[in-house]
Amino acid sequence: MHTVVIGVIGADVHAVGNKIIEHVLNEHGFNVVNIGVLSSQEDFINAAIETNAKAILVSSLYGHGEIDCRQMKDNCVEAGLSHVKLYVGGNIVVGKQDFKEVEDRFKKMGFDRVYPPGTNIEEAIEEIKADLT
Amino acid sequence: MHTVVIGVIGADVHAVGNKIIEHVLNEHGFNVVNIGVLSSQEDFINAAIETNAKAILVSSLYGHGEIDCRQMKDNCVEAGLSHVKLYVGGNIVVGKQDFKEVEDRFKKMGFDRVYPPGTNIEEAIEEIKADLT
Amino acid sequence: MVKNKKIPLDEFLKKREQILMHWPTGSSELLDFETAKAYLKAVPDEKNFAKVLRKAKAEGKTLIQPRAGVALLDAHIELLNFLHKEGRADFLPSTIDSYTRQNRYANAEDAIKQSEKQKRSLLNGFPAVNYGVEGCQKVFEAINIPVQARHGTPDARLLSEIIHAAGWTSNEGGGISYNIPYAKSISLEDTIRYWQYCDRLVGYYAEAGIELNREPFGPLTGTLVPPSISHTIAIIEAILAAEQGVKNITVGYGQCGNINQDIAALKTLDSLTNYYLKLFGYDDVFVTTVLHQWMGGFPKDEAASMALISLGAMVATLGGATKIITKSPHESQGIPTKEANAEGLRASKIMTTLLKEQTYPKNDLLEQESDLIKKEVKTLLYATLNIGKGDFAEGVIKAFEHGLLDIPFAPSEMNQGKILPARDAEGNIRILEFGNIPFDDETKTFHKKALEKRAKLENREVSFQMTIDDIYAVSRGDLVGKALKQSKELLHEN
Amino acid sequence: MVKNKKIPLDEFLKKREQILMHWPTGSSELLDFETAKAYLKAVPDEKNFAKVLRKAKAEGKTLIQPRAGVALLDAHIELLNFLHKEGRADFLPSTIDSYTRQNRYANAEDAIKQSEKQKRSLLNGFPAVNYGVEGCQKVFEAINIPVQARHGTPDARLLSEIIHAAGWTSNEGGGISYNIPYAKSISLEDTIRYWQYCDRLVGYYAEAGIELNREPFGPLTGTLVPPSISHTIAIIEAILAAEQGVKNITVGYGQCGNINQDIAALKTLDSLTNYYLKLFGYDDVFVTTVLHQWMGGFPKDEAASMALISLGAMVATLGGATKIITKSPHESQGIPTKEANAEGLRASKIMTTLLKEQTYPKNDLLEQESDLIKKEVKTLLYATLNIGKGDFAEGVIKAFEHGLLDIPFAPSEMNQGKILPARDAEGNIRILEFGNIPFDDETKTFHKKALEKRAKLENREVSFQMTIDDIYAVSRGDLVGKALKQSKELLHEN
Ligand code: B12
Ligand code: B12
Repeated sequence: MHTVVIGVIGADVHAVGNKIIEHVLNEHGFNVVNIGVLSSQEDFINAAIETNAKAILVSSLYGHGEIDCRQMKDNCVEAGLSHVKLYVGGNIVVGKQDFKEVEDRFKKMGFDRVYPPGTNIEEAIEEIKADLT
Repeated sequence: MHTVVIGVIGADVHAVGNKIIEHVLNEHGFNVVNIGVLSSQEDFINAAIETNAKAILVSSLYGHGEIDCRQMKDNCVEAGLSHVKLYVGGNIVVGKQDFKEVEDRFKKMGFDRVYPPGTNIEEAIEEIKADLT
Repeated sequence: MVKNKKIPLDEFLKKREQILMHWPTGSSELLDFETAKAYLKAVPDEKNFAKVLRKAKAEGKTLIQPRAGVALLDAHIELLNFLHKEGRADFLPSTIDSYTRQNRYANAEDAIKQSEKQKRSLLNGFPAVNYGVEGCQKVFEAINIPVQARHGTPDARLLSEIIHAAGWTSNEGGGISYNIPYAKSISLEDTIRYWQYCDRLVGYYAEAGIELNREPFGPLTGTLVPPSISHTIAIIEAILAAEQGVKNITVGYGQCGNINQDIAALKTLDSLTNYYLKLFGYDDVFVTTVLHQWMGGFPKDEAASMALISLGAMVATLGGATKIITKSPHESQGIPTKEANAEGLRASKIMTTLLKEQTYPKNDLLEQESDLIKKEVKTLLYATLNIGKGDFAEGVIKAFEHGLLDIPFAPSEMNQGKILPARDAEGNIRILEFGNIPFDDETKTFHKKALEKRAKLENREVSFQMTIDDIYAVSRGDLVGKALKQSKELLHEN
Repeated sequence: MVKNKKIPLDEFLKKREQILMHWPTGSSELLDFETAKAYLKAVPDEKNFAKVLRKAKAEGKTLIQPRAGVALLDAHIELLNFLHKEGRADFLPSTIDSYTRQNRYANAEDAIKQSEKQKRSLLNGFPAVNYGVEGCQKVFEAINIPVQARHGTPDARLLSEIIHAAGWTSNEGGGISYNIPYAKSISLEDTIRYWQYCDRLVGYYAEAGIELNREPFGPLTGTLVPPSISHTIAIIEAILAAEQGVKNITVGYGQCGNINQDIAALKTLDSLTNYYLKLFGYDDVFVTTVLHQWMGGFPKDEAASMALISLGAMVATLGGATKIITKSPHESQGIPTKEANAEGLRASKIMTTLLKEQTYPKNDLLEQESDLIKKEVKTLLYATLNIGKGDFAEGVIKAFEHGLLDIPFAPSEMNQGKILPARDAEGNIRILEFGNIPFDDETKTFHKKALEKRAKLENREVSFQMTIDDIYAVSRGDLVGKALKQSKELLHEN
């Protein structure tokens, strides 16, 4: 049973997707640590350390994702979490942008996978499962 | 009182605009000769000769206007109507095209004024009145 | 004079020989009836218009179909597939060009050549007769859903022969609806005969166990046509078709804009067509309805057009139509690009799926409007039957002659054109001038009062100017036309 | 504990001094009350939100307003003018960015700088506090119609001071509606106090003869919120505002998708708010309603989004809303471009003008739904009042604590989150799990039966999976969520 940390980063309060992700991950047999909305990078990192998580799933819906996620990979590495997979999804930038470019930007920032708006969480879970085993 | 010939050219049966143009031109004191829908270039020219008209207002709605209006100016000149003003309006080409280009094409074909889709006939009449006096 | 009587087989077959000689493509071997029947029998259910309609009606679904057609075969196929895949169309059309509609096949040939040269369509539709059965079969085989010919052809006999033999399982049109709005000086006697032939052809295939769909053109001139008028024409055309052996008929109606009137119209169109078909002895005809999204002048603005399209899809779904003929955001400008066409389709599609569980609630206004339509249709049908001495074919011709039937703004000289419609205060289409429409005094008073109420509200007279304002209204964003002065202000405001 | 009692003037003024010190822009001379009052008194009627609303309601009009806000001042002004001119907006917003909403003005400052450097907005809204009264007055002076602050700020005291002094004549929010959906761990006691302050500020201006509009945020989480729940919150916030002296209130509601339920909701929202305001002694409050177009997840497809937007505008108009908050075809993707935003506006505008003469007819279904809403609201209001021992402020806090009030899918820890909504067979929002919502047995049975009817139709159990399917449904083109397996098929089909 994989432990994963989920939450919504920054000043973001979009709670619906987060609650559904928790539910669906549970159904798929994950051990889900949900730190909820309005979570800082620190909150994610601390939770991952405490629970010995294999992956962090960052949600960002409100458009400030690009700012809120700056340095996150570095901070993870610094905290000894270089082995922890880092995912991000939601509406992670401001406005409708070409997703290929957005993906590139976030991959350069160190995210392992980047999910576009309206991602079907069931499909993402298949990829995440594959990554973790 | 100016006499003008109006009608809808080619295999075109759009009758509504034609009826309204007739009504509004009448209200503005024109002597209107309406040859109706499904009219050939010949029909227009004959009507203009017979009634000694000052202008011909060609409507084309259905998209074949470009084909139907070929040589119309030449045919007018040949029939001794070089002094008669030639107007065209409606949806005169197939599809949504840049109107500037369409206007150019029809002006090159010898039309004095070219009107875009949905022209307010009241406004056009002001211009036509000015042309004729 | 033409009668509403099934054409005897031998007469039909004799006529057929002549028809097929109208243009060289008529001599194709694929038009041999045995070959054609074999081809049609092999059409799978999901590509048979009649069968897909039956299934949809049983499931209570509202399906969508665009208008589309271009001059060149490959481009036409590409267009249709695009509308299926990117537009989520359930049915495909092949809209026929205006030369073919006037049987000017030589003009069409010329335009095909020109289009090939210029690599763009100079025709406003697909010239099916020129491409013949071979070309039309290519279209049929290249797509995966049913295809229908949509046109406006007074004499569509050769066209109908060609498209059916090519596996196109539906044909739009009728002796009245493809004459009065689409022609100037062709007699109704002629066009009724022509369309009896087209229907007989479908009846012929029906006898061979092949079910094809026929669709009278409901919206007529698309310009403020009162529902009872278009319903009456639709019902008469359904009866004429049924007499020739047609078993699967889709009657149509053009969105008027008042939600209540539109829903009343769609529901009564279904019930009345079924009722009168049975009443006049046609027991085994399967009836569906189609809503045409707003058929009058569209707003120039594409976003506004999308809203109008959505409103049409809404009333279609709530009114229980089995099919919608969609418009595109390019409507006011010209034949749409395939992308714009697909936008209209997708907006319509989601409206039908979002609302599929909902119904328009029973209420007094709906009942009142339905009763009015029923009463008016009855009056018009019986007036037609009476003047035809019991025969609908003869009746229609005389009824138009005497103005008992009269369609607003039609180009045809067979039509008196004395009727003038206008909207009432709520936007329902009412009648301002009746001409010789034989409504009783009570009905006329109802229309009159409704228009007077509006006039009073707007502080003006009931007059033709109201009709003109109403014709322009939707393209300016209103349903009930504002008096010209006001609209001018409005135009500047925008 | 906080009470629903008007803040005494001296207390308010003392508090004010502290508030203005929260950020340097609070010390602007323009925040001097005499200066601000003079500025507000000079606002012409057509730029005063409260007055334009009064006029629209009197004329039975439905007006439109977008969401919009960017980081940089000039770009923000350009955006607003574009939406007025190209979108035909009747009201303009300034949507505030999420840092400002959390009072993180330093973060906002940082993001403004970054945005200036990168020449694009890195903020999801306009950071009004950072720009101060001076900047906000520039916005006000550059546009010709009323402007409102729209946000989601639990503590909007400084923001409210700044925007009103700048001539912005309306402010969205409330102690409940800007807490439960927008915060995690701020107490209701705090936010109610904060918003009493904001309302008191409006009351203060009212005493000086300046009418400002206040708008509780109706849709809450925007996710399957049953109308009676959002109505109750709206009415309580209206009462709390009225107590502080607010005289012009717009209560809101988020489109649910079932036309009948939406119209019942809009009509009862108006009647109930008026009724309870008067009942509790607030006699001279002018009430209008606002419909928020679909607040849940949007379809990815822009054409489909336009249809959904149009449907929202339709129910708003038929439901008699005075205002619509519009969405754009980019909704599912991100903050819209100004062009996309204007498209949503123009589609909405034409729907309001096309339908302005029409009414949704009286009928049994509408009455049934209205009665249900009225009964439920009454239950919730009195439960709140009872547990608050006659005081709504205290009552709300305790009601949330005990789950008598409960909002689905809210992030706040003050909310029990035990309630679970789901749609019935016709797409009405019903309740699957009541938590501690104090409905009587009859009401609970009604909800239960409605959901069981759906479950039976779909051949499955009533369960949380239904709720999940319903949350996804609209973005997939349905209103009533299909069981996951089926939806997957659907997805592939597209
Ligand atoms: C109603 C209508 C019909 C009705 C017509 C009924 C009738 N017999 O009159 C029906 C349903 C029968 C019909 C049929 C067809 N139609 Co039609 N129709 C329309 C529609 C929706 C409105 C036209 C209308 O009546 N407008 C109201 C009147 C008052 O405005 P108007 O005609 O534009 O005229 C005004 C101005 O343009 C101007 N004006 C016009 N002419 C002139 C000339 C001068 C000199 C001046 C100054 C001004 C001027 O003044 C007029 C009065 O204000 C338009 C699209 C639209 N505009 O929204 C399509 C449209 C014209 N139709 C079109 C087509 C293609 C057809 C068909 C081929 C069918 C099809 N594709 O299915 C057939 C053609 C049949 C034929 N042989 O002609 C296309 C033309 C495409 C193009 N040009 O690229 C259009 C643009 C729709 C589209 N986007 O595809 N149609
Ligand atoms: C509902 C909603 C709200 C509600 C939220 C209620 C709540 N507390 O939860 C309310 C009304 C309060 C709200 C507020 C705001 N919102 Co909002 N909101 C939405 C909306 C309409 C739906 C979101 C939703 O619930 N979807 C349903 C859930 C199930 O889907 P989801 O959230 O997308 O999550 C799924 C997937 O994305 C994926 N996923 C998500 N994260 C991750 C992570 C990983 C690793 C993976 C694999 C998958 C994954 O799985 C999830 C489950 O299926 C969206 C637009 C849309 N999508 O249509 C805008 C939207 C997200 N909001 C937006 C904005 C800007 C705001 C506001 C700033 C307000 C404003 N402009 O007026 C505030 C922000 C407040 C704050 N501080 O956060 C923008 C963001 C813009 C951008 N990124 O460019 C959006 C996109 C709307 C828009 N186009 O402008 N909002």
